[in-house]
This record gives sequence, C-alpha cells and structure tokens, in this order.
Amino acid sequence: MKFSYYPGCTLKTKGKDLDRYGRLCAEALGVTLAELPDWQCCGAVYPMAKDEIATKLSAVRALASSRDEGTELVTLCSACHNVIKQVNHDMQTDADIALRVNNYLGLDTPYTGETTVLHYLEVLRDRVGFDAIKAAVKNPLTGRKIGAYYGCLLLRPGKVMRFDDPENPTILEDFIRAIGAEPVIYAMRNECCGGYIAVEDKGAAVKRSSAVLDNAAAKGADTLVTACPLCLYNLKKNGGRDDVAVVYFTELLAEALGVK
Amino acid sequence: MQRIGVFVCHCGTNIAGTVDVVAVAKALGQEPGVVFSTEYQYMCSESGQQLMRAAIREHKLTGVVVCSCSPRMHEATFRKAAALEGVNPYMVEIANIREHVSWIHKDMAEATEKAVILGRAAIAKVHLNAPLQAGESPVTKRALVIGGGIAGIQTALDIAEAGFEVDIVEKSPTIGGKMAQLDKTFPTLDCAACILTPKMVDAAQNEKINIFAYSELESVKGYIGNFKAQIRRKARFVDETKCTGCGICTEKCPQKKVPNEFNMGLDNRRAIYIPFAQAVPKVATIDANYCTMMKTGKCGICSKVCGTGAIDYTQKDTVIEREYGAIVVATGFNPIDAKVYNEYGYMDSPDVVTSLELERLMNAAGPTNGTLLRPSDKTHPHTIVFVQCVGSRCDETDERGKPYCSKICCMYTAKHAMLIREKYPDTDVYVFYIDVRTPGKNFDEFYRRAVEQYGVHYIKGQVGKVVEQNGKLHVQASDLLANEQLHIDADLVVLATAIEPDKTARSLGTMLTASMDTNDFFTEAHPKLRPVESPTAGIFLSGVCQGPKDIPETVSQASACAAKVIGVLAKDKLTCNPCVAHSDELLCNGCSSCEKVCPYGAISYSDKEFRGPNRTTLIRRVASVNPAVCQGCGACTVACPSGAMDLKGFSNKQIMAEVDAICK
Amino acid sequence: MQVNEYKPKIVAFCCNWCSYAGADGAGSARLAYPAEVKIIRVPCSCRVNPMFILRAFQRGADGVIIAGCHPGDCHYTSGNYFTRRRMALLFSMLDYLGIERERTRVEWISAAEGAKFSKTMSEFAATVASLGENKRLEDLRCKQ
Amino acid sequence: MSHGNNAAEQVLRSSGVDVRKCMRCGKCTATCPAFDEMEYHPHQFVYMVEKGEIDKLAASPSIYKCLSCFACVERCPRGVEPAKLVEAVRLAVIRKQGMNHLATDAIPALLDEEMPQQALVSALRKYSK
Amino acid sequence: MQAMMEKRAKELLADGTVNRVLGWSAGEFPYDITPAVFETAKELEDAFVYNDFCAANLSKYLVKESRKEGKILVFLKPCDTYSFNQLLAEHRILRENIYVIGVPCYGKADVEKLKAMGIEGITGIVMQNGTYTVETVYGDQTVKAADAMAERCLSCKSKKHVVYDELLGDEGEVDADCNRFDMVEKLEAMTPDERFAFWRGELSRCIRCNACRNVCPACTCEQCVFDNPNSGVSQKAAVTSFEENLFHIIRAFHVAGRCTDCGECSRVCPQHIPLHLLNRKFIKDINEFYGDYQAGADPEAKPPLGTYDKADREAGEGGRH
Repeated sequence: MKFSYYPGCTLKTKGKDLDRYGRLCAEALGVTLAELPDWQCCGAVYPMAKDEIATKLSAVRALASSRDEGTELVTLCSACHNVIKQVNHDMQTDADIALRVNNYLGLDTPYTGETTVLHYLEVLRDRVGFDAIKAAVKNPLTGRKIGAYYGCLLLRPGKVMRFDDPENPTILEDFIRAIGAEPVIYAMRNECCGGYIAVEDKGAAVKRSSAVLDNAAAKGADTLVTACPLCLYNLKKNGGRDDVAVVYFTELLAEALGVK
Repeated sequence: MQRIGVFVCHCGTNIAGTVDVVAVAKALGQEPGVVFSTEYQYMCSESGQQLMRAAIREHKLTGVVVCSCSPRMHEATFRKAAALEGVNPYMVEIANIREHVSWIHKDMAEATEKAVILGRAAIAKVHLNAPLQAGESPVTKRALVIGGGIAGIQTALDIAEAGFEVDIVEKSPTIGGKMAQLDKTFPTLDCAACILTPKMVDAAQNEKINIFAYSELESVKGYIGNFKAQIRRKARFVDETKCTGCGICTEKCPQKKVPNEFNMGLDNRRAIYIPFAQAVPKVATIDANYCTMMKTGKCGICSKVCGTGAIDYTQKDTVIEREYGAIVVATGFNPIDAKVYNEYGYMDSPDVVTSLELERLMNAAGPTNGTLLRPSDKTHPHTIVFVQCVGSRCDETDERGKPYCSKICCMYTAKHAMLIREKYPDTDVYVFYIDVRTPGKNFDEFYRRAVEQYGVHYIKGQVGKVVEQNGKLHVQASDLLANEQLHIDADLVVLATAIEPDKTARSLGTMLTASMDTNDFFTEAHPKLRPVESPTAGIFLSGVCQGPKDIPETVSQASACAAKVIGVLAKDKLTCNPCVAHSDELLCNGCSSCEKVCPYGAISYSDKEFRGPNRTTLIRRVASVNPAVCQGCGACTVACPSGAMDLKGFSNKQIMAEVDAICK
Repeated sequence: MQVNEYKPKIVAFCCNWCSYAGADGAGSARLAYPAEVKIIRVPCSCRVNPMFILRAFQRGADGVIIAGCHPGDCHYTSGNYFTRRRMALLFSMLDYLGIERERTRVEWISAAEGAKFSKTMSEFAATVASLGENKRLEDLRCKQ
Repeated sequence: MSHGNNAAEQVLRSSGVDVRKCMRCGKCTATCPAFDEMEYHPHQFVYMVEKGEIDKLAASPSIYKCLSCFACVERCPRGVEPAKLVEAVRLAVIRKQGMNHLATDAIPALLDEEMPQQALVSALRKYSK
Repeated sequence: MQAMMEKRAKELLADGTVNRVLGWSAGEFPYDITPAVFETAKELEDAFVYNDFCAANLSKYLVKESRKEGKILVFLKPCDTYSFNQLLAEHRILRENIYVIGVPCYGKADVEKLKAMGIEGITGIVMQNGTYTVETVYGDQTVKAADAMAERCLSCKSKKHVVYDELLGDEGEVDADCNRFDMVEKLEAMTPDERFAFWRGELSRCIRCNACRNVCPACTCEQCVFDNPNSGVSQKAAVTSFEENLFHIIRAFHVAGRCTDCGECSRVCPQHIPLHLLNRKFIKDINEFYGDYQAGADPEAKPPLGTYDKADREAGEGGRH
C-alpha cells in the first residue's frame, strides 16, 4: 500500500511525535508513506470565503502533486486534513473556485478534485483494517481506559469530511479497542478545545479544554488520544488537570505495535 | 365530415377583457367543418349550456369546441351537456383561452390571435375524434385495509358498517398500532387505551371484518373493482384457533431477555408473548429469533403448559389469495431514529428518551407501571427538558432530518409537560421550541393551560448539546428572546423526534403503483379536492401514510376514506376511462416493447390467426389491452415501432393535427 | 427594440396531471409568458412520440418543449422516466445531426409550480428567439 | 430588510450563505462554544446580515471570537452555516488597509514554549491579511 | 468451411432434423451473393456457397421462414447471432423451428474496394493470415485483408457466437476495443454546423429505396409506419430534405436499443450513406447514459428503452459527448 503523505508544518516542529510514530507504525503495518516533495503549509484553517483563492493554493498544489503521483493523499494532522479535504471539495463542486484556482496555478493539467484525501485513521480503518491491526499488536494496552478526543476538524462539516458520523463517531473507539484498551465514551469528545483562541485569549481556551477533560475524567478515562497538535497543546496546557494523560493516537499505536 | 359548433365563452370579463371573443367566434366560424360559431357571457351557466344544447339540436352538430377556461375546470360540464343532446361526450374539446391566454397576456391583438390558434387546434382535433364508449367492469364487494392502527380500524369499521366485507392486514401480532402505545390523548387527556381498545374489540367481533394479524401483503394485481392480493400469514407457531390468550405460556417461558418492542425496548418480554393485555387477536406468538426450542430443539415448556395444545413449533407461513374491489393504505408512521442526533446524547445516556418512549414511561401498563422514573437509575426526575423539532422542518439538503413539520409534537409535548407537572408538582419542566403550532380545536387553549396553569417553562430557542456527567444531563441551549445561552442540569431529556412513513410504504407504493412524494408519503389524487384517494384508481389513503396527522384528523380521514371505498363497493359495475390504449392487431408485431413500459400490466399477448397471401393462414403473436386496467398514459404508444398501439382520445393523428394547426 | 421583432413558434407538450395544471396555475396567478408558446395537452409526457416533435419542426415550429411531472411524481408512476430516456437519446441525436440542441427541452413542472412554468416558458422562448428561425428541420412546403 | 446594501451583499457573496433559509431556531447559538466571549451570537449574525447591519458586526470583537469549530454549521437544521458569515464579516474588515487584528510583531508576547505552529498560523490567517 | 457446412446440411436434411436450409447462394457473379433456401441435397450442391463475399445476415429471413412447416437450418456468422437473439427476445422468430449452426467469420470482403483496386473478373476469394487471395479469370491476386475488408468488419465488435445449436470451425472472442465509435466521436467533436453539413451531404443522397429498412433485422414490422396511410406520416418518397431527415431519424429511433450494430443498412445502401453512424450514435449514447448494453447479447436483458433508473440523467444534460 503506497500513499502520498502530507505531514504539515507542525509535524515537523512541535508535533514531531505525531509524525514520527505515525511513520514507524505505517512501516510496521506495511504502509508506504511517500512524503510529497515541496509541500507548503496548508494555512492551518480552511478559508471559508468563496472569494478566498490565494489561501487555497497550497492545498491544491499538494492535491495536484498527489494526483500526478497517481496515489491517494494521506494526512495525519487534523487541521491539515480539514483544510485539504475541504479545499478538495471546493475543487470538485465549486466551478468558480476551481476555475480561478486553476487560472492562478497554471498547472499542466488543471486540477478538478481527482485526488482522494484520506486521514491516517481512515487508512487504518479502511485499508489496513482494525482486525489486521489487532493481529499485529504485540503489547496490547489492556486495562487502559482511553477516551477518544475527536475535536472539530476531523468530523466537521460532516457533509464534506465524510469521515465518520459527526455526532456519534466510532473510528477512534474502534482504534482503541484494536490496540487492546477500553474506549471511554463521553459527550464532549467532539466539542472544541478552544483552538487558536489560545493565542489571544487563554481564558477562553482554558474554559473549553477543561470542560472536555472534566467530562472525560468523570467518565473514567485515564488517557485521551488526539490527532491534532493544537488539541494536544490545549488539553495539556489549558485543561487544568494532570490526572488524565493526553497523547497522540500514533504514539499509543506505536506502543501497542512494539515499535516505540 | 364533422359538423362542428364553436362556443366562445366571455367568462364575464375574465376572457372578454383581453380576448376579442367576437373576433374569435367569427374567425373560427370560417374553419372547415364549423357550421355554427357563437360567443356567450358564461358558457358554463345553465343558460350557456342551454344555448349549446339548442345549437346542437338546431345545427345537427356532431362535434363541439368550447373556447373557455381550462378543461380541468369544465370539460365534464360541457361533455355532460352534449351527451344530453345525444352527442358522444368525447366529441367535445376545450380550447383553454382563459388560463392559457386571457389571464397571462395583456395585449388584446396578441391574445386574440393566440385564442384563435388554440381554437383551430381544438377544431382540428375534433375532426379526428371518434365517439368513445366507456367500458364496464364488475366490482368485488370486499375491501382490503393495509395496516391495523387507528386509521385502518376506523376505515374498516365504517366500511363494515355499510355492509361490506373488509380484511385488515397487519404486520405485527396485534392490531392497535401506535395509538395502543400512547398514554393519554390531547387535548382532552382521555386515556388512549380506553377509547381505542373498544374499537379493536368491535373490529374483532364484527362479522364483516377479517383480521389478518401477523401478516404481510405479498403481491397485488388487478385494478379498481378487481384486485387480487396475496397475503402472507406469518407463522406464529401458535394455532390461532386453539389459543385462548390465557397467557400461561408467556409467564412460564424461560427466555426472559427479549427487548419488548411494545415498550420501546425499555423492558423485556419473553420469547413467547402477547404484546399487551388488550391485544387483538389475543393470541400468543413465538419469536423464533429468541425461542430456545426453535433454536436448539430443547425446551418446549410453553407446549407443556398450554392447556389447549395450541403450540405448534412446525407451523409454516401460508400465503392466501383474496379478491378485493378497493384497497386502503393505512400504513402509518414511525418516529425517526434519534441516534443520528447524538448531540442530544441519545446514544450516550438512557435518560435521553424519545417522546414515544416517554409515553411508555408514563403509561400505567408500561415498564414502570406509570410512575415516571429515569431509565438509568429508576429515580424520580426533577428537571426535565423537552426538545422540539428533532429532525422536523429541516432544509431539503439536510441529511438527518425531514423537510416537513411533524405536526403532532407541539401538542403531545404540551400534554406530556402538563401531565408531569400535574402528577409531580416538584418537577421543573422546560420546553425548547422554535414555534408552538396549535391549529386545532381547543389546541391553543390546551397549550396555554400548560404555560399558565401548570407553569411549564416554554423557551423560544433550541438545545445545542447535551452532556451527561455525574448522573446529570448538562443541557446547553439558547434562549433567543433573552439572547442568552442557558445551561440546565436536567435529569431527563425528551426528544420530540420527527415522524416518517413506515419503512414498508415505499415498496407498497410500488406494488400498488400508487404515487408517493419524495418523503415517501402517499400522494393524494388532488391535494384539496380528493385528499383520501390515491391517483391510482381503487387505492385509498387513510391516516399518516398520506402526511402527518393527529388522532382526530386521522379518524376523520379514515372515515372519509371509508366513504370513498363504500362509493366504489356500492356499485355493481364501474365505468372505465375510455381514453385507453388499443392495439391494431393487423399492425402488431408482438414484440413486447409496449408490455415492458406498461406500469399497470394492462397488456397481454395471444397467438391469433391471420389470413396470409394466397389463402394461407399465418399465426402471429399480437398484443391486446385490457381497457379496465389501462389508465391511458400512452407510454406504450411510443414504445411501439409499428404504430399498432394508439391511444383513444389522444391518438397520433389527433395530436399531429393539433401540432399542424398550431404551427400553421 | 427592433420594429419587426421575430417571434418564434413554440409547441409545448404538457402532461395533464402536473404541467398542464402548472400552466393553469400560471394563468390563475397571472404569471405571463410569451404568447408564442402554445400548449398541447397530453395525458403524460410519455405520450409524446418523437414523431410529434419532428412534425412540429417540419410544420415550422422553432422550438419544442415537453413538460411533465417531476421524476418520482408521475401520475402513472413511471411515464416521465421513460420520457427522460427517450428524449435524452432523441435530443442527443438531433444534436448529432447538427440541429441546435437548444430548440428542444424537457422540464419537470408540477401542478404547484405555476411560477416555474411561466419562468421556464419565458426562458425557453427567449432562447429559441435568440437562435432565430428553425431552418435545419423544416419542410419548405409547409412554410408560407 | 435592506436591499442594495453593498456591505451586506459583499458578505453574502463572499460567504455563499443563504440567510433566508434561517427559521430562527437558535440552535447555532445553543451549540456555540464561544458564546460567552461574543457580543453578537451566531443567530444574530444571520439576522443582522439579513437586515444589512454589517457595520455593527464589523465593529464588534465577536468576529475574532469564532473558533471555526463548525458546530453551528454541522448542527443547523436549515443548512445556513453561520460560521461562514462570521468569517465573511471578519474578512471584510481585515482586508482593509491597516485593519489587521493581530500584528506579527505582537505575537512573541503571546507565545509559550509548547504552542504549536498551527496555532500561530491559524491566528495569523484569521486575524490578519 | 463451405464443404464442411454443405456436408453437415445434407446430413441434417437426410436425418430429418430439418427440412430446409437457409444459406447463401451465388448470383450472376460469384461475388454477388444472395440468401437462399435449399430444400434438397441437390440444390445445395448446385448453388450453396460460403466464402468471404457472404456478407448477408440471414437472421431476418427467419421471421417468415420459422413460421413455416418443419424445421429450418440456418447458418449464422457471429454478428448474425446477435440479431437472432434480438429477434428471439422480441418473439419475432420461433426458436423451436430453427436449427442454428454457427460459422466463423474473419471479416467479409468489400467487392467495391477490390474493384476500386482495379481487380476485375473476380471468380472467388479466400482469406488466409490477413490476406485475401482473389481468384480472377486473369489469375490470382493477393491483397491485404485490411485494404479490402468491408468497413463494418474492420471494427468488428465480436467474433463470438452468442447462440447456436452447434458450431463449425473456431469460436472467436468479443472485442471490447474494436474502435467502432471512432467515427461517431469524430462527428461529435465537430461543430454543429460541420455536423449539419456532413449529414446534409450524406442524407440528401437518399433515394428512399428502402433497402436499409428491408435488410435491417430490427425492422420487421408487419407494416412500416412510413407505408401506412393511416399513420399520418406515410411517405412514398422523400421529397424534401426534412423527409430524408425524418425517415432516418425515426428509423434509427425505432431500432434504438434494439439495433445490434450488424451494419447491414450501410452495406446495402446503393448511395453509400453511412447509416450505421446513426445507429451507433444511439448505441454509444445508451452505453454512456445507462451503462453498457449490447442488443442481442442476452435475450433476457432489459432493453434500455423498456426500463429506467430513477437516477437517469436529464434529457439534454451533459454536453454533446
């Protein structure tokens, strides 16, 4: 199984663990992640406005480059995934945006949304299969009570992301089961951690993150997993409790597969 | 050559205000075959019709063209008038110069010219019209009612009352439907069971009514007056004729862990069960999916305890065939699955319930014997939040909800709130609403009582998220009038989930060739004037299968539907629409192209002998149309390459004559 | 505005149950559309034989439009689905023969859509007018 | 209701939102995690854009409080997408010369050691042009 | 092959399996082949031929022949078997009265092409390894098969028999990449004006001889609408350009979804109008709009105009390709 891989800026700096373990696990599971050459920062937030073209270009470059490689495009960071998937959707459905982007980029072959964008978790679920992962686990995390923290970006908008049921997702819970731990389901798992508001208004981020953590803790979670560096940061830094560990899901996977 | 009379209607100033009717009458009077042409104030009036009839007599007219309003309006009127003078009604054609001319054009010259052209087209058609005789077909004097809820029961009772036989086919083990599950009914608060169960008993005891419970419709063939239906009587593994409904088997059955659908899965039943005490027929049914005997061959307790030997583990489904003159669809509704709205926590907490689940929680015969207890810890809830419009009134593009208003939720929520406040005055009840819709007799008064007398907190706003934490349901909601976000720690959250047609409706619609809308509600023949008939002749609509309704509305529609069915069954013969397809056997190739596109199965084939050249005979396969089944759509006429298939009243030549007249 | 404005001839085949009623609805609501549009009532859009369409062009029509119930709403359950297939193929063929595809159209207009009826007919009439006279499929003998 | 209000039309065009679909249920505001920080709330954005009151919205700090969590977009039963209106109003402001909400040189003071790039890039994208 | 076929035909006549044989017989010239019914071994010996000039599709003759007394043997080339199946699906022939022998075909020669090469006095033809050896009164000549093959055979869709009682010779394969839509695509790529000019150029030559209709195995109406004075559209001859168009459009429409693309219409057209391009347009559109469909491949298949899908494209939708 070979995919184009878009790591994103954060995974090259503060979010190295997400990337490092992701690559190790992929290798262990027989998945080849070929990092796209010359990728640029996706911009971290999806430019929602229809008249925003320049801010969509780097995502389209990555998409077009993946198309030219003839492979599906895998992302790992939730934010990158959200931006690239939503821009891809624009390229498929909004003729005006597609036209203007293509005019700007002047690619040899205009890009019209041909690339399939997959999140790393989708590769695990739909290509590798959780059963295969279960079979590959060397150190099952038996006894651990782990809460999935989806946050916003993987799930929403559901009509575009098509990742999982946006109000009742199961992919991370299935993942947690596959690595031998017990999933803890709590209502705040798909509520916002505060996101980039942390830059300007720490108080607001504290409110959001602690509500998430408190709910998870009340439900008995000892660990939360996430796919987003910013979520990880907020929950750890602004969550206000240290009795619940917050880790990247790839780190737990690496632990379970014995490649950490 | 036809002798055609032309009658141009002024329709007061409706037509004459924009169309020069005198000029139209004059111009059309010049057309070949037209021997009389006039105009009149109101052709549809009694004197207008007299004028037409006099002209028919006087000028020995063989064909009539009326330039007037839409044929959808008065075609029947003018056809009747012509028939009274011995002119075949199908020799009358209407040129629509009101809706299609005078009402949409302002310029008199332009409108007059168009009216003349439409008149010419009608004249060209009448030249090719042939008198048509409506055929007759006999009527089987029995009705089939599909669905045994309150709608089906009421329709069946009314039909039986008129002296006709009725069969009710109900897919669950008992009739009663959703109403049997309800606690009280708005706006009178009388107990649902108290008013429903006597009707169920009436139906069971009425000798004109046959109840086929635990049965499903397998196939339907035929047409109005002459339907043939196959009904699958699913095996109950209990002999209905022997079972007395004593219930001993249901007490002794060791398999106790079967989710009880009658109580919305809030408690369990046995593998052999009678859905509820007043079930009709009151007969036990074995659920083969759970019965130990059926699964492993070991147990047989029910058989041992049964005093009448009614248990029969070897029973098989049987399919019976019955004939009917009319079919009533009364398939009702189901609430949508609340799990797609998990921002309200339905999947996360048992204390988030749907309104129908609440009905069971409040019902004296329900899992808590009528005491309102939270499903999670069986404690008394003190703060209850009701969420309205869960899945109703959504945008067309919404993937979770329905675009329509479910109509009943505002009222039953007021009922629930009121009943709870009355029984448990220490309870705080909040209702989050978008609009409170209470059109209905004594409805708004009822809602106001909930607010004013019972102190229910109605809040204009919606719930955005329900978070279960430490035994409380943290409800985050908006109060739009206060422009606030509210945070309520509730003990119970009740979702007023949208209702949708029963899942079987779509396949049933296909089987009956009855049309449906995009929401799978059956379409009525006319939204205002024929609300209880399907456009497919002989199919009638009762209850929520046609659109959301409360009980009083359902019952009125059910009775209206019965009246329509009785109208059919009371006739010995039915006249058919004579504008049907017919096949010219001399031209027919027998290729079956027409048969494939016929939605009614009206076309059949037979081998016929034809004279060939040199006194030989040839046997050819040719199509023939059953005029009683054909509805006259004309799909076959275009599928036929040889032109053998044509449509009476809308023949190839007639339509081409209209085309020619318009393009001239 | 030209003095001698060209007015196309347009034949509209309307099914009795939806589109003809929609046209009546347009009338009741006084929603004007060009007088060039003349309606022929057929029981169902599936009654329209390609022959009728060609006949109209032969006799000098400049545009032909077929209007029926929305897919799924056919009074006869399936008629308009057949119309859709037949006309998809026929129109594609006419285009293939070099006959302007804008001269033919199928529209789904319900009995409730008087406004859509009027709008559709106005648009179609304008489109056909902009193409000018139908020269590619006419019988010169029928032109006066 | 305002017609021909240029600012409102620009916001509608840029957001692609059909505000007339709104049925005033208030679910957006009910679900908004940034409610407490906002002066005008999601449902008010919808209503005020419809009324053409762009100036009030543009002058309000509310436009910098939306977390772009898409909860209102996801849960709106009418498909109205209020977050896109917030974004469109904010863009209308920061696209003007000198109207950046966050200057690049102000950032170091806001940083801490662990804060990921993603947060800064997001904030810059949201707050400046 | 001819000898094998003749032998088998005689056996079947002799043992009473059939009482007639439908095959090909040579006409005035050896390349002028006509369909014929043989009733005796003698007749077969005298006139039966099968060679690379035997282009005629015999299936249509069964409409009449299969309704006569007794069973008839028919020889069908692969492409003819599609027509046979289609006629069967439409109940136009009686299967129980027919014995089908499938015979191979590697592409029939177009005698016009040979003549255009200056080959005269043709007496016979043999194809081997992609080469026709043309026997003439002046001695043998060889030509590359591709240069002398009938147009329709150059883009043959299938050398596989889809129905038979027995098979003589080798069985071939369906060719999915036969490029038979190349010319249709070329026309589609033209501007409407160019297309109009192309078709006027072609159809204006039509003399309404009805050869296309008479040979077409899908045109088996008891009476054609164009011959029926009651149909309102009957025409004896195409007087105007419209009538040329009307006849061919309606004919193509009537066989749409039923035409197996046997190419007989173009073969017999004395004016060399490429009529098959009309039928192929419908076939191509049907494949693209509603999924691949080959008329005659499966007599049980639902014909594309006799069925529908709720998600079908709208008429006029999706550009001209």
